[in-house]
Amino acid sequence: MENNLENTTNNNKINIEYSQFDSERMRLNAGPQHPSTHGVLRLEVELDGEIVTDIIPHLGYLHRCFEKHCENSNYNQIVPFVDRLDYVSAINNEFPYVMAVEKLAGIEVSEKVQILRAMCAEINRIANHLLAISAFGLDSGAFTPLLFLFREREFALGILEKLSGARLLYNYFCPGGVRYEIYSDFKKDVKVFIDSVRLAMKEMEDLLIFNDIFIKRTEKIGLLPKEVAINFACSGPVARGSGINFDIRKSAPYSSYDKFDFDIPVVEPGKEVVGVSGDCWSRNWVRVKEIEESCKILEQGITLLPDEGSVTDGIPKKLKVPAGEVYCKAENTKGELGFYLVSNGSDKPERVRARATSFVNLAILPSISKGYMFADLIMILGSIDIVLGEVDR
Amino acid sequence: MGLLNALDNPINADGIILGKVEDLFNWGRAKSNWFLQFGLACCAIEFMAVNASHFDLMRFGNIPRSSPRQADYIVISGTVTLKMAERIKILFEQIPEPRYAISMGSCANSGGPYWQHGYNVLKGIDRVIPIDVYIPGCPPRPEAFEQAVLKLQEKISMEEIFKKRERVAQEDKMLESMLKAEENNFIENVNKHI
Amino acid sequence: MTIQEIYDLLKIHFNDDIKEITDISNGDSFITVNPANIFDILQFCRDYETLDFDYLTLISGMDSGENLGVVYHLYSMKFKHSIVIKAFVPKESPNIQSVVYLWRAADWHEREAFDLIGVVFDGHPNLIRILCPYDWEGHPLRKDYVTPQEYHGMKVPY
Amino acid sequence: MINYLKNIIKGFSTILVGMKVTFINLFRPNVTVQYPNVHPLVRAGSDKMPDNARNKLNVIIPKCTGCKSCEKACPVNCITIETTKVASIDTEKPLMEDGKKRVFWLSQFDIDFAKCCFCGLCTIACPTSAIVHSTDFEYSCYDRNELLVHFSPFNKEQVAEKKRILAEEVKQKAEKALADKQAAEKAAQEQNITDSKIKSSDDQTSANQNIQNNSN
Amino acid sequence: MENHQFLFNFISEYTGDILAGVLIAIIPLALLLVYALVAIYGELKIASFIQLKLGPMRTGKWGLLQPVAEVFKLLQKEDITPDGADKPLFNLAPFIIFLGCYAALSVLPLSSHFAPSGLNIGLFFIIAISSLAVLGIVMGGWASNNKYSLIGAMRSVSQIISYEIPAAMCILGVASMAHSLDMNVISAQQQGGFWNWYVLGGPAGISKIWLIPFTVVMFIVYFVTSLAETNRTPFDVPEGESELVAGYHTEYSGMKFAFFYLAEYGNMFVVSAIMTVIFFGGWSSPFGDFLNSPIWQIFWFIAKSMFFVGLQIWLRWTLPRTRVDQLMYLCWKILLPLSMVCFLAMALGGMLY
Repeated sequence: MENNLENTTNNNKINIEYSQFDSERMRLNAGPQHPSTHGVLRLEVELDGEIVTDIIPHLGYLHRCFEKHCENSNYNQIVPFVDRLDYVSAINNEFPYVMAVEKLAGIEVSEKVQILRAMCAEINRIANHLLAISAFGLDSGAFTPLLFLFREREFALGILEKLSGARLLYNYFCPGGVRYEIYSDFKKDVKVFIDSVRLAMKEMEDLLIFNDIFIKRTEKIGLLPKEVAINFACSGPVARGSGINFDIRKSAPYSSYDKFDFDIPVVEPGKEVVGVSGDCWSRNWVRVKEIEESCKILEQGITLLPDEGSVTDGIPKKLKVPAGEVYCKAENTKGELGFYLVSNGSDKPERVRARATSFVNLAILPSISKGYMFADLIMILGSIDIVLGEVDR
Repeated sequence: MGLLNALDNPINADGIILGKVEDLFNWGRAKSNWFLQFGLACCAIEFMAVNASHFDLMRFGNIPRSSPRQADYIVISGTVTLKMAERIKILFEQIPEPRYAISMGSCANSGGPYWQHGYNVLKGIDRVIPIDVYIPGCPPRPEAFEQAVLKLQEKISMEEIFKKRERVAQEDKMLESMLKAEENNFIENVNKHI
Repeated sequence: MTIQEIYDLLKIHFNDDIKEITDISNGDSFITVNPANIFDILQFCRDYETLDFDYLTLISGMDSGENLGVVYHLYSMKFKHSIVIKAFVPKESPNIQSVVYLWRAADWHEREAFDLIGVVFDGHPNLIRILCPYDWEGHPLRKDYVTPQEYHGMKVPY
Repeated sequence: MINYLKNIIKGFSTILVGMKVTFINLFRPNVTVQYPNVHPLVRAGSDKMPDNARNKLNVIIPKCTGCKSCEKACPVNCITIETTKVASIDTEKPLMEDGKKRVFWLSQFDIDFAKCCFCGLCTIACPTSAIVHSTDFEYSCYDRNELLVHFSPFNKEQVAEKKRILAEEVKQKAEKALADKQAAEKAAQEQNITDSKIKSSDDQTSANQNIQNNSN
Repeated sequence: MENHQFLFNFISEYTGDILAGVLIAIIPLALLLVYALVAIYGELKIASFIQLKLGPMRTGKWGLLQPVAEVFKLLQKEDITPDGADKPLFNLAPFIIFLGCYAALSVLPLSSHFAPSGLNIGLFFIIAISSLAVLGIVMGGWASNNKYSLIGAMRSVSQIISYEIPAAMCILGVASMAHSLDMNVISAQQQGGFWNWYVLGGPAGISKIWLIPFTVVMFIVYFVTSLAETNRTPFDVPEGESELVAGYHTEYSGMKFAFFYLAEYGNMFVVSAIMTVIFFGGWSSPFGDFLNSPIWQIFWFIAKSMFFVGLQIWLRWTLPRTRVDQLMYLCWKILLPLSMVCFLAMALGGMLY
């Protein structure tokens, strides 16, 4: 496995016969405090001049003992901790956990709640991709796209704040339904939000995505072949950027996703817009396209969402979860997020294990960024789009 | 705060600005407080939102600096784990002297939601570095952060630079007198025994 | 293929190593396996053409009272079916064979299971702690774990 | 040679397109909300802070019955409540907000906002909605102990006094109970004395009757 | 051109030559410091308006006193010299960079009646001085004993030195058309309206139409090299914010960092001033003789330079950063051949007219 990765032919990777030189390698710490490590991740990098020869990621700087807390709190009290896993897309974290508890407890959720949950998840997905693309642009040095896309993100946070009361960590879903009712002009806000996001993304493609300097910085860099992606169990935009057609909303439709018709942007090896399938640019391109798909879902959601019927009365007063275990997964913004829930009948779960997507996707970093330059390593890390709360749990 | 207001709108201070040199220095430090670009967890995302165009932190003169040498204050935005605590201590010590620290969010204040079973979480950053302003909230609203920046500016503008030297000098004198007193009675004991 | 068919298939190939299948009405049923040759069973699951579990979703360690459990969640991209395999290891000698050479994703999962639960994976390239600090004593997710009073001069409890 | 020139042209044109975008944005109105001058509650349109925003918690003491369900529901255990029973002999006849008789005094109701994670589970669990989210979010402070907010209306002495009354009442009840017990015993003794007398008188009467019967 | 010594002769009657020299030298220093404050304020405000935010608003009326506040704050900061650093190099580096930028101001003709030193080989002096900044950057990067600043310093050496060659080509192109290296003479030749400017082929009559495409391309090449010379986006690779933390001035704090900060803006002004002198007619007004008095000439010179500084700031907040090897590819494979072709054409033009 290791060797067939090395000789991937690609003109951009600088293959130097190291035996000729006896240049001394420099060990550099892209330490926990580095402007573009997306949080507290330490990369111990071995540099030969500018070229990266070895990387050892050191994690655990944000290990907040999530699983220990889950064993000591009851099912409703775990939802705030689940929010804080991938704090950029908090509602998408709650989705699989809440479905897992409902499956164990055998609670049926009304039609309206399912559509509302799908819509909130899509708003949160757009907000996360806006941040992912702008952080990726920031790594390449373009500071303005970050602020344009944050302006759209404020709309998304505004809608979710009116729904749930909090801007970033919502604690909005709960087993059996949703905590608060939908406020009156929710549909109008979503409509305004979709139009402004589409306008902003159009502008973003001119400013950053198709900018020649940005393309030169990202195409043919950090090549992730398809089989290696499957072997590393990558999922989400990282996998779809390498041509794997794997999206849980389509492969195992949960909640009300079978009612929406949308397609999954995948960069097949043959059909690429720019660059090669599996490089940084195509991973970013999948995110840009997914914003468009989420807008489509939201539009259909506005028509599908029934006005009458309440979303909060399905919540059981006393949550009774019989013994058993379940693994429930959903398409989080970073990929497949799943919760392995083992309950022993009491009100506290015996074991909650989160399959964090960033933790799994980050594992490919050492093997795909050898041989590139140090500036490319920062771009590859930006394209994988990790959030340290989820990596370290 | 005399100079602070007068200097900010010199027009209605009818042109003449009265104030001590100390106020001028404090005004300079308060109004151009550069922060270290350093985020830990969820509060860092809210901290980025404060820097964005909607709640523009640059209105208060705070510019992000990526190297601790050029920063004035550090914002601990997120959960401090034990593995990270030593690094934050080193970071804070690298910031040149007139430095401040803001603890943002419940996790930095006291370990927040992770105070009970978080074996790897440091229960509050004030165990490692001195904190000037605590911001409650999880994460705090961007306006709450801006209010904290204003409170930090108030605290800076009330600092005393020159009297501090006198006070420190007084403390040193008191310390010496105490040490001398100890020596005397130590010598007396020795004499008594001989 | 449903989990019952997979169980029968495995039973044919590894008759006594596959212990039993416990099906759970409101969740996923799992197959308990003898940890001695977990590597062959999982390799069979990956390479057999009708199973083709090429996507290792998750490896999680569990402290179920008297012995430690290691749970493997596998998924197949082609056939879109998934399976749960459990192996119980005694607490005194928590050794089990590592599957890093089957799926590269297992590398970090196993390091985390070792770090938090204390299951030792033989044959793992560098089995060191991944989340807790490198000089941390004890395995935090064990039932009988007591948080240390002090670490590097910092008081741990509130 | 051709794609060399095409490369230059493409590079140059995309830079100009990017500059066009920023030039347009140079003249767009800014979206900044000037916080200190414009408070989030009074802002217009979508910038206004919604009224269900989860900021600092506020406890309405008259509504609170002291049932501690919020303390149990909190995932972070940052609420500590201590209640003392209302002594019946207490001079002050406390009433709940809705007129019912108060059963518990809230001698201590502290919320530690340094630990609270503002999830709102307590406001959902509270039966009488005594604990709600206020719209106050500007309470950052220089010292962490200010974040431990005491909502109970009693200071130390009043709590001690309430406890003393309660203890006194308990003592009185104990005495009364004692007195009752003794009275009950006395009564019981008299009772059985009288019973024995009655019995004895019954006996006599029955005996008399027997004698009479016998004599008949 | 005798009268550009006008001020010097006027002062030297009263105070003798040495003191007059010192007094004259103070004028560009004052210009540089005032310009730096304006440029810092301009950068913050232009960046904020591009990003639809307000920028500094609370210090002074519209944040006007923000640079003043920054200077006062930087005065009080503790001047840290890391123990691993070798002290002399570390402490000297900022002053050498500032020297490189301040010395170049001495040859720039502010108006026909005043040029700080009026050297007759002005352009040659400019090329020599601009490589002094590289020395300062390397000293700073190497002396601060920090891996990031070392990488930043190595990158900046390769970048600035390799970009000096296309820059020299452009300057020589104009010098060959103007038949002189003296910047005052070059500015004087471009008088009489913007059609005489060298960017549009120089002072010759209508027959110079064939020169215009070459001079315009030469101007664009020079603008790109000026960006690389001052480490501005898209070439701020040495102090790439997101890669090398803060590049070569990672370890500098307090007043030493203030000098780096000042020198960066100073270099921007120097480079755009050179651009105005050789391509856009220095102090000559674009409307021929109208508004061409010495005082107005100073205004035109500063207005044109500030326009180019604004252009550089605008570019900084638009473009991402290139990688180091793409930077080199751009310089050696694209800018150098282009500048050679244009230099050939301009030299031909110089011979004909």
